[in-house]
Amino acid sequence: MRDAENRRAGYVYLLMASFGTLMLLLAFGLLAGPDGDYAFSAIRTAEHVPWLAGLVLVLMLLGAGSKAGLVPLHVWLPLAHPAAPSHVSALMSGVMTKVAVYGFIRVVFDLAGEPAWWWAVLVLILGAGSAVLGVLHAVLQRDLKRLLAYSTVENIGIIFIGLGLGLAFKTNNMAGAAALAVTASIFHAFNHSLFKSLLFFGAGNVLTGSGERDIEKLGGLVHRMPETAYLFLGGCLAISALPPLNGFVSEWLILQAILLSPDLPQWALRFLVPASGAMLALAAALAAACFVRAFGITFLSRPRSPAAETAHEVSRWQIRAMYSLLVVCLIAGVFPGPFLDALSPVSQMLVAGAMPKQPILPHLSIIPISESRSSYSGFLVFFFIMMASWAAIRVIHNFASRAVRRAPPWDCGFPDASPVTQYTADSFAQPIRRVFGPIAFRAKISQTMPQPGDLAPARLTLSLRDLIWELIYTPIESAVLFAAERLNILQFLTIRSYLSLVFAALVLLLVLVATWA
Amino acid sequence: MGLILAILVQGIQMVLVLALAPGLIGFTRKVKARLLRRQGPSILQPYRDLLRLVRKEAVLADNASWLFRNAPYLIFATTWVAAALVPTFAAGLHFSWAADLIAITALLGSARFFLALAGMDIGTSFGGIGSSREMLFATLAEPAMIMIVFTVALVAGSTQLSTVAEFMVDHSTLRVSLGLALIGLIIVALTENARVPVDNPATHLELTMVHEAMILEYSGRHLAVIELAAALKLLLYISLIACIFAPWGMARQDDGVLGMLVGVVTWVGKLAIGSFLMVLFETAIAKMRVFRVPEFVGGALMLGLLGTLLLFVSRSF
Amino acid sequence: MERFSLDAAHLLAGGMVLVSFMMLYQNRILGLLNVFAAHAVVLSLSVAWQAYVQSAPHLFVTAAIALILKAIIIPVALHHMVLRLGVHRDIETVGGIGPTMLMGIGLVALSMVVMLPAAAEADPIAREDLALALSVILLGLLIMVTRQNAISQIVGFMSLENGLVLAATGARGMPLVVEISVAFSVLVAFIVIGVFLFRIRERFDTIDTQALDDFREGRE
Amino acid sequence: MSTLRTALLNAALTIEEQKPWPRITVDADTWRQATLAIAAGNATLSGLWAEPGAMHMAVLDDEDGALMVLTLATPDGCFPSVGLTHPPAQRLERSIVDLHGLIPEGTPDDRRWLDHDRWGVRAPLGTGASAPADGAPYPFLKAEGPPLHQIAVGPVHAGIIEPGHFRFSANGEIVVRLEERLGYVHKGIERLLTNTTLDAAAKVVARVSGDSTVAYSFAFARAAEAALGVGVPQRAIWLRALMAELERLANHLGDIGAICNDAAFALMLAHCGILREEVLRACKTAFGHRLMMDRIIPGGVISDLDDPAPIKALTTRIRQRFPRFVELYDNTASLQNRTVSTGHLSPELARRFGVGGPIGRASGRAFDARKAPGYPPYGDLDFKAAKREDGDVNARIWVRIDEVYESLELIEQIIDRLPTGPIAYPLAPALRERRVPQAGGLAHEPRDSASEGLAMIEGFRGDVLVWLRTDETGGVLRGAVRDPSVFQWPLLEAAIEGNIVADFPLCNKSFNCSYSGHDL
Repeated sequence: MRDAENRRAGYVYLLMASFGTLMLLLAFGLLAGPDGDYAFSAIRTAEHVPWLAGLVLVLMLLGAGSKAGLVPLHVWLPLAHPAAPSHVSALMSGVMTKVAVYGFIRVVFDLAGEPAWWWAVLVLILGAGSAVLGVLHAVLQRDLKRLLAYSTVENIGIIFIGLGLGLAFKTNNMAGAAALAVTASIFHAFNHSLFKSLLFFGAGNVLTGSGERDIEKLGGLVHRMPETAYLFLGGCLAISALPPLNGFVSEWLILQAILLSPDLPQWALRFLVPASGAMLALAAALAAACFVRAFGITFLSRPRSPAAETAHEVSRWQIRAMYSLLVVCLIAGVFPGPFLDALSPVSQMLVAGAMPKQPILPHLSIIPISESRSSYSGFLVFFFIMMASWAAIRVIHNFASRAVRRAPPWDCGFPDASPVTQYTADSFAQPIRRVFGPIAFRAKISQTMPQPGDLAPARLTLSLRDLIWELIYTPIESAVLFAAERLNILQFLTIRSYLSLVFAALVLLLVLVATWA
Repeated sequence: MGLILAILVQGIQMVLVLALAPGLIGFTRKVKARLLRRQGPSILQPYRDLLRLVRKEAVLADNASWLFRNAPYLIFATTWVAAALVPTFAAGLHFSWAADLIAITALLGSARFFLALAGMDIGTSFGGIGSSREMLFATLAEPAMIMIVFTVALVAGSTQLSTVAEFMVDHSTLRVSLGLALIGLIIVALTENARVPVDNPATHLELTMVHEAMILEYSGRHLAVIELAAALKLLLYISLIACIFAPWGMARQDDGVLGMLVGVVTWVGKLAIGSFLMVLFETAIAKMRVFRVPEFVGGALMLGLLGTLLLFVSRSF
Repeated sequence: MERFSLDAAHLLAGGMVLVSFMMLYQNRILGLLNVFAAHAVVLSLSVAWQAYVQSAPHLFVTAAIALILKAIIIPVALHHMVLRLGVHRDIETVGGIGPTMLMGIGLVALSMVVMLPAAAEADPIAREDLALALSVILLGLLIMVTRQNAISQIVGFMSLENGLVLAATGARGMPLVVEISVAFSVLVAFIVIGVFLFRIRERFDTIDTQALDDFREGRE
Repeated sequence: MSTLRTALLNAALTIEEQKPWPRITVDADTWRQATLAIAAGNATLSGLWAEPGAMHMAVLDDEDGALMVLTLATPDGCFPSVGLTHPPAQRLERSIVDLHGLIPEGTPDDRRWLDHDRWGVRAPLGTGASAPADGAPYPFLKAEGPPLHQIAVGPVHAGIIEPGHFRFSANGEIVVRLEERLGYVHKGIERLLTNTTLDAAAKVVARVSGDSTVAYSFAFARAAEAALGVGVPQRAIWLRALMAELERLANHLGDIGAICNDAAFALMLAHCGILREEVLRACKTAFGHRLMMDRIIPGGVISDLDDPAPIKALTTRIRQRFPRFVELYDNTASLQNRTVSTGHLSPELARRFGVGGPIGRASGRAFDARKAPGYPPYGDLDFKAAKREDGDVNARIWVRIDEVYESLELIEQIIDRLPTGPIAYPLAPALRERRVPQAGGLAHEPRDSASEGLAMIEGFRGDVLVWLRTDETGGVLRGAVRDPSVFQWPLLEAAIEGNIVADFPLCNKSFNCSYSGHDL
């Protein structure tokens, strides 16, 4: 069963990877132009025809987008990432997708010349779509690692929203704003690599400790794997963009960049940018719901299967590796200033601008544009939360009762210990499925409820359809099948016919080369 | 000297919001009771309830984890910090630069995150119901809030509440977008505080609860801390609406004691008016069906988006 | 003062757009009627404000007509009619409310894009008012399109007409005569449709309950 | 007389003396045929109870509302299951298994019902063998589909209501199945009605379900009067109807407010609560007890209405104020949004379960015990039973609203036409002399054998059924009561279909079934 799944994952991955590589090769081919010099410096200085540069952008979106997991080219990612061992998954989701992002930034910001404003439109739409669709899929997943993979799609979407903003500002010569957007985007890429790795390690621990990655069969792991639970919770907080962790800082910076966009002259961007801001906020809120569900079902409540009941904590070294990631997440969230400063040469190179130098004082705040507009001090927020909870605990414990009594849960006077009386992951996601599902998945349910006195089991059937798969990939698949069937005839030709085919192809190519020059 | 004074004023604000929050709840209950032709409990009753709860022993379910025990304090702390960062009687307090309106929203998001997890810790269905509904509503309420923040920030040129409040006092303007944002913010506030069309703070019906369902297994001091956090949240939202849309009478950082006192009095007055209007609205409306709420909150999101769009558009002329 | 009068006019016009959205959101006829009354109240306020700002006393008459006819008489009459027909217990939107509201947002954005550049030379008080009025008109059309119930369609039509009045008053100098005739034409239309309604009563009686089921909760 | 009743009478082994409707003993085949006829919808099951060695089944003729009781001897402790073909009988049969140990042959559901394994005995009215009191887990019915969770609600609820357990199988908010588990307030009514005095039995029956105490006392009094063959003075008959309508008025007012309150519309509860309180105070003034408990006794009533002015003032006040609240209900769009189309109960199910009261009348079943079978003085009164077809929460509220108006109408008619005279005939001497007092004079009718009586009264929830067997001294040998809730509870499980978890309290409150009356 799992083998078949893995085979399919490998097949889809192979196809998408070769498709992406093809697109990237074509993009570089176009960039290199007729001179054929592939050195970055040569490409950078070359004059690019606008439509050709546009074509490069489209090819890069297809190529790098498919490697990074941009909707609708993401289909391989939730299949392939969970299939790998967890530390490899961490590498794939956390780091490899960022290589694609790097490639995209390098080509589109650096090499492809002056961007046109419609580039930003394209990137923003794809980014916002990926962010929302990715997290909507993530909310519905039962497989912990696939959930994380879909969440990668979401975060790639957020990164591309930032990049789209950067392009929009760059094309209108708003260097400061462009610097803010690009810095935020890259910072988010960095943050994502941290907490996504942390979460994949956590998922790996769960898999090692219980042998189960279907969250419907987990539960109560907080008692058996306390340290993993602690670390996974940290990752969940970071990825849900909650202060004082790092995920919040980068998303906050992107929102600040969006606030600068009324100055953009293009109408389409003026409408699109706030809309993508709304999408970003929606994705962040859905991510919080997704990770409440992921953590709550996996680690809290009572065990839903024997596997979860007998789970055990993993070795100390695995835990220590995760601690280091969590600490970096916290540092990047509490003291983001130095990180942003470190990124200023990058933004200088990409968009010829930089964010203001982040001051150490007052309060270690970060300031995207100017202090009067907005500022955020991760340190102060962290410090205040710690002080306030410490004060609350001190006051309560000194002046109030410290007595604790353990008792069965209240639960309306009918504490039924069986695991079915707690929420399932599917149940938790049902309201979200119900509200967003009709648009995103064409969710349909049908129900048979026996009449009173009829002891037959009641039945609920649910059908979800992946619209992207159905609308894009299924037609391609059938077209390919159709073509393959036709081409099948070629297998049974004579040698002479083969030779003539090859010859014809050769002549066609030569003609093409001749016209190109 | 100036720094110490600034920190002192900030400290007064923190203590003041904490001290007034239960009174605000008591006031809303009293008003509601009077509107329903009942006498109602004393305004001081929430204080007595809190005192009673902290004195009691806490009963913990057998399988409660460390998260269940610690979550109340984290919920309280994040809510308190958020409430302390909203300008109440004075704008431009020393630490108000620590977080802007987006960060305050996110801080409340952290509190919600822990509350939802705490609801799931024991593993009863009611906790799950509450958490799942709360997160559903939040998926629309948070973006709605962000769009409202956008609208306000585009008018005032800042996401810092102090700057916004000062801008609103100096350039009191009637703007269509601000009107839309106000309605949107009221919807968000009703949702976030589990008030009537969305949730019913006075209900005893477990199956319809949202906020109460999550805290059904809490007792004693833990419950007291969570109740206090809920009261703080209500105070925060009314103060927020007052600070953005009716900032008059608010003291400035360099005002003297008298100015501060005037600020406090007007702030308390605003709280009373705000909560009275809220209760009046609550009395006239029934609770919505659960799946009508996303449309209601989605309406707030659209109002925020519309406000932002109007501003983006009108900038061009 | 100039700035304030401009702002107040915009706020009132924007208020009408807001109330139009509230109409889109309603799924009960009685609720819709109440919101329509509010729509007319905002309209009459807006017209009265224009009358004050433009020092055009005849507009006060228009405001009064809007208030008495559209905010009081028509809603009350429709209210009675609805109760007599007994159709007020039906839920009655065609599409989902979410998509309809999204469509509404799109229409407002569209009217902004169309009107603001087109009326760039017009005086500022008229310019944005025109854009908002067009929004109200489009939203009224949307209400008419998305409702199946005849009464809701009437309300949609009248809210559309409110948008026309808003546009006319903002544009300075629509003669009173025209408005009175507009108001009376609406009244006539209202009477005609009222008669028509009683005739199609049978149609309401045969509304398929299956159609209601689709809006019940718990269905996906 | 319908063909079914004629056929049954022809097939009867013996016809027993039971007033006012006959009781026939039948063999197993006739019993089965009757069951099939009920399942086919030719008649309605109205009650099912047991005594040592026999089963009784009350059948209601849909045509004229006449009742008939079928008795089947059960020498070997078995009887052909009624629930096998007619599901409404299942819970009654399960109660009989738990209490008497009689086995329904072929029953589809053999789980215990009243017996929660806490008594320490099995079949306390039968063998009474000892059993462990360990509260064994109860196997709930299954639901299949994507990962479902169960919500265990009750038996202890946060509100001030009676105990009952509800088990939802749900996928998020979608209810896939609802199952009730009741029996938490089992009181042993059947044993309490065995070999006791008439007074004690009257007290017990009046307390079966406290909010319908008038209806129960009324039904008990009529059953006892039928069994003993005693008459009632005219004034008492009219006073009984007055009390019954006051009780209906108070409860419906309370229900209308409470249903709205479950949609968090507390304003309605506040208004209706005040009206209900005024009704109760008027009852206290008029009859000396807020709920009029134990005011009706076999032979008459015990408290006379000295001054009708407070009741008249009450109806005037309610007539003034109630329409405003109805308008408030009808005009509040947010409230209508909650009640309309919620908790739909199909007329077909309502008919099959023979459900009475506002629930049946809101789903198109016009049955009203005051009309048919009917009992005095309602034949002389002018009223019409409310009826709606929608079957949703809104329809149930409207039926109650209509019945409030009807009750006001009835109360006014009764007050206007209240005859004068004694309010009760003393029972004991009549029995001793074996003479039956009649309204017109004394009829001498010697009685020397134990006799039975059956009565059906329309309470505010629906038809209450009481059956009694007395000895010649007026002592109660056996008794059985059946609350309207018995047939209403199972339908709540069906009404939830297509609704979400959060709408259940509203559905439940609109049914407002009695736990106490059901658990007996």
